[in-house]
Amino acid sequence: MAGLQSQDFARISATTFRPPDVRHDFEVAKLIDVSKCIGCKACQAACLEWNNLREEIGYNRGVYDNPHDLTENTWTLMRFTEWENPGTGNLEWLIRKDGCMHCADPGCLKACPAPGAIVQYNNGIVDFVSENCIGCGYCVKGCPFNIPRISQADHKAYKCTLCSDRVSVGQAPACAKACPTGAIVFGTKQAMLDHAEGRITDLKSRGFKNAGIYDPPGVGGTHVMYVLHHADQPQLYAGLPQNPRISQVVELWKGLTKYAGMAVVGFAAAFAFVHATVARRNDVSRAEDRKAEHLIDEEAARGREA
Amino acid sequence: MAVRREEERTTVDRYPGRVRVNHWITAISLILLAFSGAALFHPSLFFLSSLFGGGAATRMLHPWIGVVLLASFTILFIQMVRYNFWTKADSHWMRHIGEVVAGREENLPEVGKYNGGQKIIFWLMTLLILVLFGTGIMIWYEYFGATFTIEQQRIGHILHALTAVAMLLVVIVHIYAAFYVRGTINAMTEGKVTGGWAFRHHRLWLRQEARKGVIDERQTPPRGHGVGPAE
Amino acid sequence: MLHELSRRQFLKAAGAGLGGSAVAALGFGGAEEALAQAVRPFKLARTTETRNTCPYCSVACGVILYSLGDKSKNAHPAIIHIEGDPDHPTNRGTLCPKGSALLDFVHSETRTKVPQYRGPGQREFKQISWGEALDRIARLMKDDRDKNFVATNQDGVTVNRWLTTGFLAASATTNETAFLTYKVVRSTGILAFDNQARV
Amino acid sequence: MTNSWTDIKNTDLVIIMGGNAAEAHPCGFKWVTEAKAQRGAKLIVVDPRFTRSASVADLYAPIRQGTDIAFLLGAMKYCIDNDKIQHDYVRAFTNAPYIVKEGFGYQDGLFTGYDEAKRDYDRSSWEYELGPDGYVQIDETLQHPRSVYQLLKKHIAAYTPEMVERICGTPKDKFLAVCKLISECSARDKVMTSMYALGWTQHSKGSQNIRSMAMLQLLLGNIGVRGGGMNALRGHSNIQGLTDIGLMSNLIPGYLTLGTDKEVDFSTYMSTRGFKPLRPNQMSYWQNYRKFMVSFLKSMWGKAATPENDFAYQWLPKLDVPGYDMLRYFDMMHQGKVNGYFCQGFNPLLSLSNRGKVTQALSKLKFLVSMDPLQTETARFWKDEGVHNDVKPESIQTEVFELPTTCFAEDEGSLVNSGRWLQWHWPGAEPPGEAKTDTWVMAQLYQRLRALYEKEGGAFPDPIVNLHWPYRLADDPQPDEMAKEMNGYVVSTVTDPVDPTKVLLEKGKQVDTFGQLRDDGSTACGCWIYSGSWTEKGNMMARRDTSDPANTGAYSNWAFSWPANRRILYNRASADLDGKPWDPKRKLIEWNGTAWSGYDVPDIAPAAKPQDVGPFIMNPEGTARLFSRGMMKDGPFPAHYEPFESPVANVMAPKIRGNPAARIFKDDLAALGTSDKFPYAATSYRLTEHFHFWTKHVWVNAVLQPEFFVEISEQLAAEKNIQKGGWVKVSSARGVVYAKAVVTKRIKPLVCDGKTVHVVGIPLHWGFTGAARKGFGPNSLTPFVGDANIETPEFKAFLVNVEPSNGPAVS
Repeated sequence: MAGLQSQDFARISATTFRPPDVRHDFEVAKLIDVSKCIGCKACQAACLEWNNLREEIGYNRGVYDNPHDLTENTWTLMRFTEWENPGTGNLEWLIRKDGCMHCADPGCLKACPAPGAIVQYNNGIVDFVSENCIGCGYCVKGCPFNIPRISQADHKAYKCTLCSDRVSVGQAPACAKACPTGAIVFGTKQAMLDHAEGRITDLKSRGFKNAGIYDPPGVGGTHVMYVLHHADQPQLYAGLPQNPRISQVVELWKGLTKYAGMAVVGFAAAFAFVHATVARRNDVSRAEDRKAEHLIDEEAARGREA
Repeated sequence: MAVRREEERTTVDRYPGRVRVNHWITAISLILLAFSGAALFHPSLFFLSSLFGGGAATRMLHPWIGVVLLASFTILFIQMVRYNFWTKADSHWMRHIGEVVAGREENLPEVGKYNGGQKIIFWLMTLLILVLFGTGIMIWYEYFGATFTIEQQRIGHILHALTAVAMLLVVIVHIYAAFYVRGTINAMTEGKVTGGWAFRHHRLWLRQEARKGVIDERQTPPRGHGVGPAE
Repeated sequence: MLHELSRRQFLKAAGAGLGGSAVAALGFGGAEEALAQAVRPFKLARTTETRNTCPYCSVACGVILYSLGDKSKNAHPAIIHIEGDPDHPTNRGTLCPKGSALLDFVHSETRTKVPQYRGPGQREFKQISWGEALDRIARLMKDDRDKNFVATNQDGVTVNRWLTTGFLAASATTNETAFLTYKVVRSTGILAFDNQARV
Repeated sequence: MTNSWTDIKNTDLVIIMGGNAAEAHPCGFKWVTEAKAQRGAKLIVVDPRFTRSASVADLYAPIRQGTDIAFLLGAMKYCIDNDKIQHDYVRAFTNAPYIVKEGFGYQDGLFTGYDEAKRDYDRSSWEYELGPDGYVQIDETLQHPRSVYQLLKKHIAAYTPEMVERICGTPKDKFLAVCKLISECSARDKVMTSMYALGWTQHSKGSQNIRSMAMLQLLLGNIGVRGGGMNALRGHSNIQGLTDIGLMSNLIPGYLTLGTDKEVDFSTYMSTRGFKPLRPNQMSYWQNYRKFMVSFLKSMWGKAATPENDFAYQWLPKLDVPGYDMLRYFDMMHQGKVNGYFCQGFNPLLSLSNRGKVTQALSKLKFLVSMDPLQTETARFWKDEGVHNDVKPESIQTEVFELPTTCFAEDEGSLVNSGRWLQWHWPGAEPPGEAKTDTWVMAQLYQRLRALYEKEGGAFPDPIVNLHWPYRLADDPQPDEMAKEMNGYVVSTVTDPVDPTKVLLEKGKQVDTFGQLRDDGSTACGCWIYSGSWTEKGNMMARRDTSDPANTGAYSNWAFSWPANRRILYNRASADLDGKPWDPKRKLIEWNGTAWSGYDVPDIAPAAKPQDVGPFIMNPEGTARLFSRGMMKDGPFPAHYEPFESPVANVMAPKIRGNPAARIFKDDLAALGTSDKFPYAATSYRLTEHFHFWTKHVWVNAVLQPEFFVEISEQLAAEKNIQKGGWVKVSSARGVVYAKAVVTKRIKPLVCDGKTVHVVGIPLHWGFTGAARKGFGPNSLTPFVGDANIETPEFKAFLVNVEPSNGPAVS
């Protein structure tokens, strides 16, 4: 059982090379079947307990969502939406477990300026390495799902690790293990896709014509996927993006700008240096010194007359 | 401000101490910003963060240095702005910039304290520093992470990066000029330039200074006109 | 199947790994240790496991208590984690939000830890010893029983009941506790005996 | 539960009514999602609120709280009218063919024999017609006008879909959709399971709510089969066990009952209990009553229980009233008739109705003892907590003891789950501080009491000083000792009467089953239904074999299930009169011509012929009762009665308020509110994030649901100008609470009898101790009314008013 080597990474933030994609691991994934979810928040509790995190005790704001948003301690959160289906006239209580999607093409990792602060293992898990994190918050801007949070305590970024510590010893993530109704399942990405197929067939048989899987191609697919009864309208589920992708601005900033900027500045500096050395020196001649003397005398004299 | 006759040479005061100190604070801040910024800008330059005590420290210091820069530059601005208003002569000078670079300034009209190029640098720096500071605030996550939307911050980031590149170019031109035009550095080190330098590059300014009078700092009284002993 | 990434292995591999070569080549040191911590060490590696049952609802999910130490003489056990028992037919390792947070129940700040007594008209509890408490309670019980015990009703029928003291039994104690409680309470003739089945 | 959690995966239709399994029992609810995912089962939820269960249901029907009986009688009518009942099952396994005596009747909401002054019935007319042979008369054709079947049809005739809509506020189309799905389960190969809990029990007619569904299930032939049954989800982890062991006013372990003043001696006591069969060849299990009773008395008083003293029958207290349940006792306490009270892991201040009355009652005690692992409000009822507990400590003379006890993680023993599984658990740590196990506390108290009586004498010391106390450590008995006691053991060797050399039972050995218990004092058994849980083979409750042949979900070798490790009660009913399974795919047990065999322990003798012995052996009829004779205090058939506090009058019998036979005390009757002052129909319930008043002490759960709130519809919020997340003041005739408002689409106004009814949902869980924000509970508002049969308070249906507010004026 080899230790962790460059070959065990699919991506490493802020490095000038891409790890050799030679060692093939099983891609893992978590599948969240929204149609089975009862919003019990066991996943939230299990997450806090497993990761030894505690959240501050908040207030009721007229909704079931507690806490009210993800925080550096709350890595996963149930978001509740009451939706009256115009098609059937039925009320539907859409409950989505929010958290890191572990994108195949992670925007956080792309945006991160700190080498090795964000890594993606070959099994697909996108992990934050606090040791290397510098707390700049670039990952927040890189993420298409608004997931990472920066702790005010240690100024480091935090989010769901997909329980990389559990997965690394062959265990399922804490939330997936806890889920009472089996709405959260965990396994190889292929197994999860197959499982989703079965669920979608069942949902269609119960009248959800647009049931489907949420594995957005815009970010190269994710390692946390949803089964939705209304896959055609993901935004119904507390604003799950229709077609998430890394922001164009971020792409431009971390792409062209980065390289062009380097090139331009580098070239300019080089040119200036070379020119300054090889070009004829722009120096003051003895003649000019003398002319200066005369000019000074004249002007000084004028000055005195005035 | 004065023209001084010294033993071996004649000099003209260009910058008093307070301006020089201020200039160098600004200059150093700029360089530190360039280095710390570069560390976060491109992975292959991340090693520069070790100069600041690691990545986290770099992230923490960079904006504060920016604040220092803004402060010192603001003073610099107040000290220099009055010499930097644009004139016809500057436009003419700019049109013949090629000859300047070629080192043939003789054929150009006499230049005052600053030539067009210097003025442009001055105004460019003013503008860029303002933009850098503004966008810098937008992306200063520790204090303003909640003030701006994520989309605004994204824009802030790219603007900051582009402006920084522009700023670096300006700085390079500035430094290049300072080195290329021999005798210029003294202005910011000793605070004075040689008469010849003034005659060659800022003749008009030299006239103005000379008219104010000449201070003779030589021990031995002069034998008639002329420079030093005849050979 | 899935790669096992443990801290020790990171450190072993650090030299050969990305940390060692590539990163160092780029001129920033220290990253290899960092990568060694990329994955948090699995915290249950050598804890002691105890089978238990969730005390909340009557689904009675199986839970596993993970406690410090290996039961050696000097290792004082303390529960550091609680998780579902995957073998249990009913919950198969799953737990609800209460079960998942059982650890905080065990370590709740508002658990009772010492006997306390509040005298008539007093505003606060004060701590007392078990001995004092039990002696006092036994005395109060006996005095009340002796005073109010009904041996026979007005028709002279033996009824042997004690109505002036009542006992409300728990809802989560074990059957064994319940039976002992039953024996003690009934032997005194208490009829006001109830449990939480109704409420 | 007649079945078990894991059995639910075998069902075709789940109906959740009078409960909210997803919310209150998420891990058990898993087997519903399994049934849905694996076999395409459907889920129906009928509830006043669109609950978490409803969020994954195929069909949700709203209903006004407290009208379930009308709904269910309506469903029965639908099934009978549309010939959707399982005839063979009904004829063979229920008392449908039985003839009822002349003189039984029902009119204007009352059955024959009502005495308004006593609020009680003379139930003598609610009886079968017995033949000269002492057996009940029957009519296999079900046509006899006084047959139970015909009486039932007559009784439910009024519950048309229109009437159901009028009473329950359930739209007719929704009601019919529910009925259609239900009625399909009358087919032999389709089964429905009923999951219910306190949503049915906590009404003034709770028992009848449950009976109604049981009757419907019998008509469909769904009792005793895999995936069917009546499944009470139950509340606390061992509430089943504490009830089994009889920790109730009138009970003796194993559902035996205490004697009453009328039962002057053991023989009179026995005469009313050993029911003789009402049908030829039928076995009536209670004929073994005496064996269980004598064995129990032996376990109580050992050597002191002798044939001469009727095994100390007289040492047990006798009841002069049906029972001293909580409501009655707190009423007595309120009248100053009580001096001492013990709360062992119980928090009545928050969990009993009408908190104001409870506070006054506790204040009249001389002493209160609380044994609890957590700091309860009850132990602090005297503490001035401002608006959250507004009392004057100076004026409260009660002495209060708070004794720290262990929690699950620190003690050992068995708990009984809703599926009747006795599961053993082990401690994982030592108790915090000076906390002790409850057993230690009880033993210590007993030792002191006994010493006092031995020293000083006093009122009738015999039962105390003679209590059988065979424990290794007299002041710290260990779980295994009590477990063995409950299982039962042989006191003196029993030999075969025919051949005395043949030893049947050897002295000191554990019995294998209650079948071995004797009524001559040669066996002792603490709780006969637990026999077999700790035999000579060891601790059966600690078994952890996960094998499950044929995937029935029985897990027969996991732990121990009472009685006799039977996993599905009445499993005989899973097979037809010839002993063949109604549905071969659902085989549970089968008659092979000479004996019963299969996946479960048959509930009748292995060799009992299928045609002879009925499945319901705890009834002397051997059949299940659609007509309950005199067993229910409020009627042999369920009938619709409004809650005592209802926004509308009883449309069936306008003169009747509440359940005419329900238990209510005079001043509590006076404290009832009316819909003019309190217009909204409130109901109380629990949330999935919390467990009663325990998890408010748990940090993580306090995070997940931090603050007390009430739920109201958008319509009511608009009407009263209440903001989402704003403060509201909720008041009833008994009290006032302040809460945050959760304004939701999940509660909709209902139209009942032409009147708009707004439902107000009030969760419990908050108090003034623990980690969560201080709050109130519904019980400052709930009425002090008890169910007619088991005195469960009416927590689920009462009247309140709701107004916007600035929140509690916290000083």
